[in-house]
Amino acid sequence: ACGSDEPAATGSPATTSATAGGLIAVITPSHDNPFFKAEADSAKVKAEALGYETSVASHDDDPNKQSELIDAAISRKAKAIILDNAGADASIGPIRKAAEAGIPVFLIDREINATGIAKAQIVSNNSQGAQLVAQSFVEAMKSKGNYVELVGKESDTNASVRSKGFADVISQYPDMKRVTQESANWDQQEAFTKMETIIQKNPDIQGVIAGNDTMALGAVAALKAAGLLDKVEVVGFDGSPDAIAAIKAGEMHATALQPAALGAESAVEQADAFIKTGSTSKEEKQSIDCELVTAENADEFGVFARK
Amino acid sequence: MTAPATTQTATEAAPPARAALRARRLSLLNVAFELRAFIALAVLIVVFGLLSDSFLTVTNLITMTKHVAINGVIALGMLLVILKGGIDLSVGSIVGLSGVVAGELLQGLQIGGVIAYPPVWVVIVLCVAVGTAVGALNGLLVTRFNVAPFIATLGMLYVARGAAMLISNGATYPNLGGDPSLGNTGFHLLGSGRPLGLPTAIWIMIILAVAVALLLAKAPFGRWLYATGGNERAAELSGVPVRRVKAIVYVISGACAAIAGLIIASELTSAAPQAGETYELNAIAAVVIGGAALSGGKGNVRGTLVGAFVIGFLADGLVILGVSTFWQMVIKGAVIILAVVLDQVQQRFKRRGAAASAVVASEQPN
Amino acid sequence: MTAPATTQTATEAAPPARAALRARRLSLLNVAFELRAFIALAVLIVVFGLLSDSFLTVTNLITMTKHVAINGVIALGMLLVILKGGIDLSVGSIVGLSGVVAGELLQGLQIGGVIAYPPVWVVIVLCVAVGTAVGALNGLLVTRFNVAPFIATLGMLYVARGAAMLISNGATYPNLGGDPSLGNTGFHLLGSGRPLGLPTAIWIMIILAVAVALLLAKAPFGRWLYATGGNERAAELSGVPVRRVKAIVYVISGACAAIAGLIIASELTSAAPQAGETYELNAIAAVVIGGAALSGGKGNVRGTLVGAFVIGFLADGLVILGVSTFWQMVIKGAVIILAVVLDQVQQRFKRRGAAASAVVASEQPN
Amino acid sequence: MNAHVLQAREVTKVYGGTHALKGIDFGVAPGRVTALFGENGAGKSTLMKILAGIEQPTTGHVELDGRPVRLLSSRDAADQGIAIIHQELSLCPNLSIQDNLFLAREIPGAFGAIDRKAQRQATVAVLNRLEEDVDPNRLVGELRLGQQQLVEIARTLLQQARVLIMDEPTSALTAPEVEVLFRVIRELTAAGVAVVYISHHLDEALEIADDVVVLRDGSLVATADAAEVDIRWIVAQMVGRDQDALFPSREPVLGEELLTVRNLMVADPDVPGRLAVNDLSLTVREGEIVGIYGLMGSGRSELLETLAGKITPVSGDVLLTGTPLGGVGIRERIERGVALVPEDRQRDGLVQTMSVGENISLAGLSSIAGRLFLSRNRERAAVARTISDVTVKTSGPKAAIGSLSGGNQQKVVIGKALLTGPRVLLLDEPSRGVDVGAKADIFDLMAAQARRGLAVLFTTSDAEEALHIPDRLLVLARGSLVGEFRQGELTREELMSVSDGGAPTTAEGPR
Ligand SMILES: Nc1ncnc2c1ncn2[C@@H]1O[C@H](COP(=O)(O)OP(=O)(O)OP(=O)(O)O)[C@@H](O)[C@H]1O
Ligand SMILES: Nc1ncnc2c1ncn2[C@@H]1O[C@H](COP(=O)(O)OP(=O)(O)OP(=O)(O)O)[C@@H](O)[C@H]1O
Ligand SMILES: O[C@@H]1[C@H](O)[C@H](O)CO[C@H]1O
Ligand SMILES: [Mg+2]
Ligand SMILES: [Mg+2]
Repeated sequence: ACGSDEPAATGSPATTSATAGGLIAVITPSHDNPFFKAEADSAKVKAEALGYETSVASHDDDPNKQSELIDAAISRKAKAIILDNAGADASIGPIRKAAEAGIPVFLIDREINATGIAKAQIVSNNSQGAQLVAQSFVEAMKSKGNYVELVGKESDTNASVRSKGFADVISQYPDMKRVTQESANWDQQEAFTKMETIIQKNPDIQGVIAGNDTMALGAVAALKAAGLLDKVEVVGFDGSPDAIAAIKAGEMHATALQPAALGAESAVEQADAFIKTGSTSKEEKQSIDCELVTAENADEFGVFARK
Repeated sequence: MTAPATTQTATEAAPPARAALRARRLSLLNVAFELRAFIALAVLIVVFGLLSDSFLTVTNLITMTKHVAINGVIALGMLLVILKGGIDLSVGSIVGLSGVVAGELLQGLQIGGVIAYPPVWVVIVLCVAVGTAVGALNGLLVTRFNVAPFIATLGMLYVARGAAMLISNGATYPNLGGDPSLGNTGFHLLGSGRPLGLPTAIWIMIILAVAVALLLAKAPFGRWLYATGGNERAAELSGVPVRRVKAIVYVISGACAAIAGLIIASELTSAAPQAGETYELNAIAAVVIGGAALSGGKGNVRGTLVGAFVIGFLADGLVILGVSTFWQMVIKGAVIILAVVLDQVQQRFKRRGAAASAVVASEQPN
Repeated sequence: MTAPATTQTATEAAPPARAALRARRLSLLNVAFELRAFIALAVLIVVFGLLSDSFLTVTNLITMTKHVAINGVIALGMLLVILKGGIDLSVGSIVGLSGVVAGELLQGLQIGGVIAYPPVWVVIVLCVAVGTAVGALNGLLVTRFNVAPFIATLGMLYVARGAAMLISNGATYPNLGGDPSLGNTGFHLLGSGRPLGLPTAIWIMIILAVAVALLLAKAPFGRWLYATGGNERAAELSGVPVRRVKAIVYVISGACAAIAGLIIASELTSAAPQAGETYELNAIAAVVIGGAALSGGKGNVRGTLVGAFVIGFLADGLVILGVSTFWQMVIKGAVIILAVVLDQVQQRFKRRGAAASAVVASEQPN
Repeated sequence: MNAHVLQAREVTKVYGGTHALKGIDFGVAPGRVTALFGENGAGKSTLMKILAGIEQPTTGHVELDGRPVRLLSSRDAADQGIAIIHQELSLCPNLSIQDNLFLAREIPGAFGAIDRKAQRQATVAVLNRLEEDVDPNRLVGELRLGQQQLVEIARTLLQQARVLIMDEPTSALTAPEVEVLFRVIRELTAAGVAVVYISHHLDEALEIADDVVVLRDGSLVATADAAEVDIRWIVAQMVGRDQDALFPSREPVLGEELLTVRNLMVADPDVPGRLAVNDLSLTVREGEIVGIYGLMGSGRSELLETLAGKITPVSGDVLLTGTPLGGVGIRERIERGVALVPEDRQRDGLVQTMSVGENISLAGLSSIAGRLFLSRNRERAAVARTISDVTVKTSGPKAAIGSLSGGNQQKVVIGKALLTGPRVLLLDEPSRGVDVGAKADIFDLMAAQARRGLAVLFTTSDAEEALHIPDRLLVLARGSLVGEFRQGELTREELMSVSDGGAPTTAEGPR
């Protein structure tokens, strides 16, 4: 899904095309999660198509680094900032700072705990997506059995929203038993190691539900190594190409695809509209529904979007 | 310093021999290298200034300096530890811990049945006290229990970070703005206030830098510290309270890190327990680029600040130029190494220069 | 070692005086402390075993040992560097870089117009070569340019990580399983193969441990290394090729880290450029808990492995018990510090014991 | 003798298993110089450290003005008016002269800052008193060894102590500098200060002494009035037997020329702009023992380290049996048969973290190794043979090196060199820090090796040794050869004047 031969999203200097539209800064978490890479790539392509210069950077989930990147965007008099933020609370201050400097900020993927500061918060309907996945998970497990939940980073509201969405559905089935809940910080290696240890204590599990696909894939690797994958249903969230491949291979049961590309493109379009007209003509909070991906429909999806 | 002097006498005494010329040229080179950190900074400023219009604006310079301030404040504490021949890996965790403590206090303290809201100055004092306490623990481990500084502060890196996570339960404290009705507003000023037009963070760095510079240059403590780092046994035999000196530097380092943590929390008006991860490396790099030796006894405030500026301006400048974060990392690593390699090369030149002038001198009739 | 001997003679010669008793008790204590890392491990195993049924099962022990293997392999390389009195901060980045290189190669190499798919063994060799190359660069900086190991490898920490990011463009390589039609399958076996019932990773650790142990105990190189770490000047004057020894340990350390990177990538059949962040700290902690001195010349393979087991079992055991990640951090930090404090306390006892027995000896009629 | 200001009572000191002091009573009287004599390791420094608060006695106590005091640190002692010049220099090389002089005794000025002006004046004054004209702001690390020693002396003078302990204050001083020091000491005693003076230059110590005290093996064996004793008596007390056996006579059988040095120039590694060895040429033959005598800092160590390949000379040639060794490293020189026993065994000779056996075999590993691995058996045999050859007293090859006495440690270093099978044996001050018995062993060893056909080149700071041990003596001053004598050609007095003499032949920087 990647390689140095592709047009380098972050690897190339911003001044790829000296264009009159001005600068749009795209700031996301680290690209080791293909989800963020897809966001950044889509935003960049869209912005350049609309005649903007772009700069793509990653804050690695460090709020202070995010703040410095926003400062740099202010210094460069960016026209707009497209941001997948580093924390629902920790990002409010820096976003306000940009707003005060007259730079509109368009949030994607993750919300912040404040309104009226960002011009838009375009977020997947995490609750809806979580319920979709959970429903499919319950069906695959025939409404009974032991399962493990892997939760994302505490500082990201998506983690708790999804966890709640899972619980809302699963709690209706009394025979579904959550044996343990561990945080793996959205991280594949951490999910792998933790999963390996968890199955030592709980070998008798039939399902793993993970807050995102990288963690789900970590769990798959661990289960595979332990020879348990046949008996365990794994579901994730994001709809990353790797997860879809795993679904096709029968290693994962389902995931909820977040239309990351769509969200990012939409954010750029709204930024463009705002720059030109002073308004996005949309609500600040916008949610995009997720789509359930299973073996049946897996072929219909590409990189965080329907084909 | 003897080398240039010798060269002079030699060249005065007789028509310059080839070797003498070489020696003189080398001593000129020395001067250039002596200023390597400054030169690196100057080069950075010129290059970035030429490549980007937005780099050399007053507001950008102020913004970048504000970014530098956080690392600068930590590096000032680190400088003292390094002068002593130690190292403090726990500063990054203290940054996080201090912010979290501020967050917890501003949220209100449950005492008995009521919730008390300490005023901001109390919060600040308590946060610095927490940093001081962690530093004191480091100092205790190093001086009383003879634990190598690397290990003591590595352990504390985990303990303090874990403590920050436990206090906040892993979550970020939002809205540190306070509430006028509770009388605890004003915390954000540390980050976004601008007395006399300069951000508070910069003032804090300036004040701390002056304080540390005075401490080092004027106060007996400064002599004791250099002595301890230069030759601990000799210092001890001279009556320097070596243990106290060693403990104090960790305490100051902890306090500086706590202040940096407060600045960050205030700028973001929120406090994340993860804040400050790997900041220890930046601080160490600043001190070393600024000419200090990890073996102790060598280094100063001026160099450390320049080092912090080099690292900060490099990072911000590369962002402004749109250089990818990945190249930024490579370049940062290369700059750290290069700065020290230059130092070594300079010293080699110096030695060679000296040898050359020695031969010259012996060639002169007495 | 003289102390116990003296005590014996003393107690043989005359009815044990009070001081003699004390001396003997102290020397018993020594033995206990000598084994502190083992004891720590034993305590961990007993405590976790009592608290959880699933801890002391064969499969769990194997799983945990597999987790230990990654840190263990890195720690073996780190041991050599630390024996020399150096430190290698770049290993975590080499882990990431090695995985990324594997990912890139397994994806196929664009050569001219065609894409070549090197077989897995070539991939492995090339990845280890990359780790070796980074290690060689570290060695070069330390030996030729006289850069302090901390700084050289700190710089390389950034450079290697940046390089990993640049190669992968920040992204993760998925599906390292290879393709039978391309003849490059089998990479996953490194992570999930189980020759003779034990995971490959454990075999790799065992083989490397035996190799390093042999190197240290039987080969001239081992002596040279201990000598260089114990007293570099004396080693040099004894004809030890000090520079070569110093360079080689970084090379080995780089290779070990690259192997660890391969194991991780193979286990996940995917390679992230961030893999291995902060692993250097775990490796250093393992070596130090295992009784090595950061000043060099002291340490061994057995201790290092026990140190790696302590850290790994601690982490996994706490997960099994369901202890929060935050407490895990605090406990880990505390264990690191405690292990070294125990060492110091032991040495103090030893000294006191020796003094006590000497006084006893002098009280005996000759 | 009740007039003692400072007195040790029944003091014992135990280090690990070593008894450094065994129940010593020792006092110093105001206005008098007490010279303390004793062999290396007799316990002189240990006793002084206890009087100066640096070490605490294992048993016994210290009295000041007749009252017991507990001196827990050098600061405590300093507060009580006790100052000490340490045997090993204890200065901070990264600080200036002024900062070193006032370290931990800074003169306070306004706002808690140091009063630099006052310190500077005092520094200039005390340096003038010692007739040393250097800039107070120069870094101590840039000073000549002798100047550093003067800084140490100056520091104690500034303390205006009632008791001044000088543990080998003159080891790096030139004769004129010693005279200045003696003048200052007399001024101090005239003002009522009690002085303890320790020096291995017995005549010098006797010259300044009022009282004489001799330690042997941790015990106080004699006290006397300086006017009533001579050097012979002192030596007899120190050694506990007559000294004649120390210098065996020998009949050298000389063979071909093994080592040749031509016009060697070596830069001083510590002091930029100075030559440590200046245009030096020499030869050593098979079976010959050549000695090099010179004052501290005359460049002997640099010469030997250059021969061993550690230092690269600026110019000149070193030849082994006519083959130039230029560009040949330490390792290969050892293989070709050049072995060095360095001057400072702690710093350059021994690896403290290794056992006795591992230290002995370290330089000769290549002869012990098989194709891949060391042969344990061969190593054990070689080590055992060496231990008995050089008569190391140890509990076994596994013993920790730190458990050996200084003399035995020195024998380990010599054994290490011999195990490499050398043809040329270089020994830098092999008798330094070694007691009389071990000294005799070492000289016997050198003679035995020479009889086997080795070329032996050694350095010494001891005039008696210089006059008696070598077949041929070279005298070095400031890096240049100032004299060459066959055994018996020279008296002690002549030797002194030769080694002091000669104008400086190198530029030593601005002074
Ligand atoms: N810190 C120490 N640890 C162990 N042993 C010690 C220590 N200091 C001194 N010794 C031992 O104590 C004994 C007395 O040493 P001391 O330094 O007092 O001798 P000295 O008379 O000053 O000799 P020198 O003439 O060489 O200076 C020696 O055997 C020495 O090895
Ligand atoms: N600690 C030091 N600081 C400055 N210079 C030093 C120091 N030690 C030695 N030197 C310099 O090294 C030069 C040569 O010293 P070297 O040790 O070779 O002399 P040496 O004749 O072997 O004397 P010794 O071995 O008795 O000290 C001296 O001129 C001196 O200036
Ligand atoms: O929504 C995103 C994705 O799920 C990602 O996998 C982790 O971070 C979340 O914020
Ligand atoms: Mg002594
Ligand atoms: Mg010498």
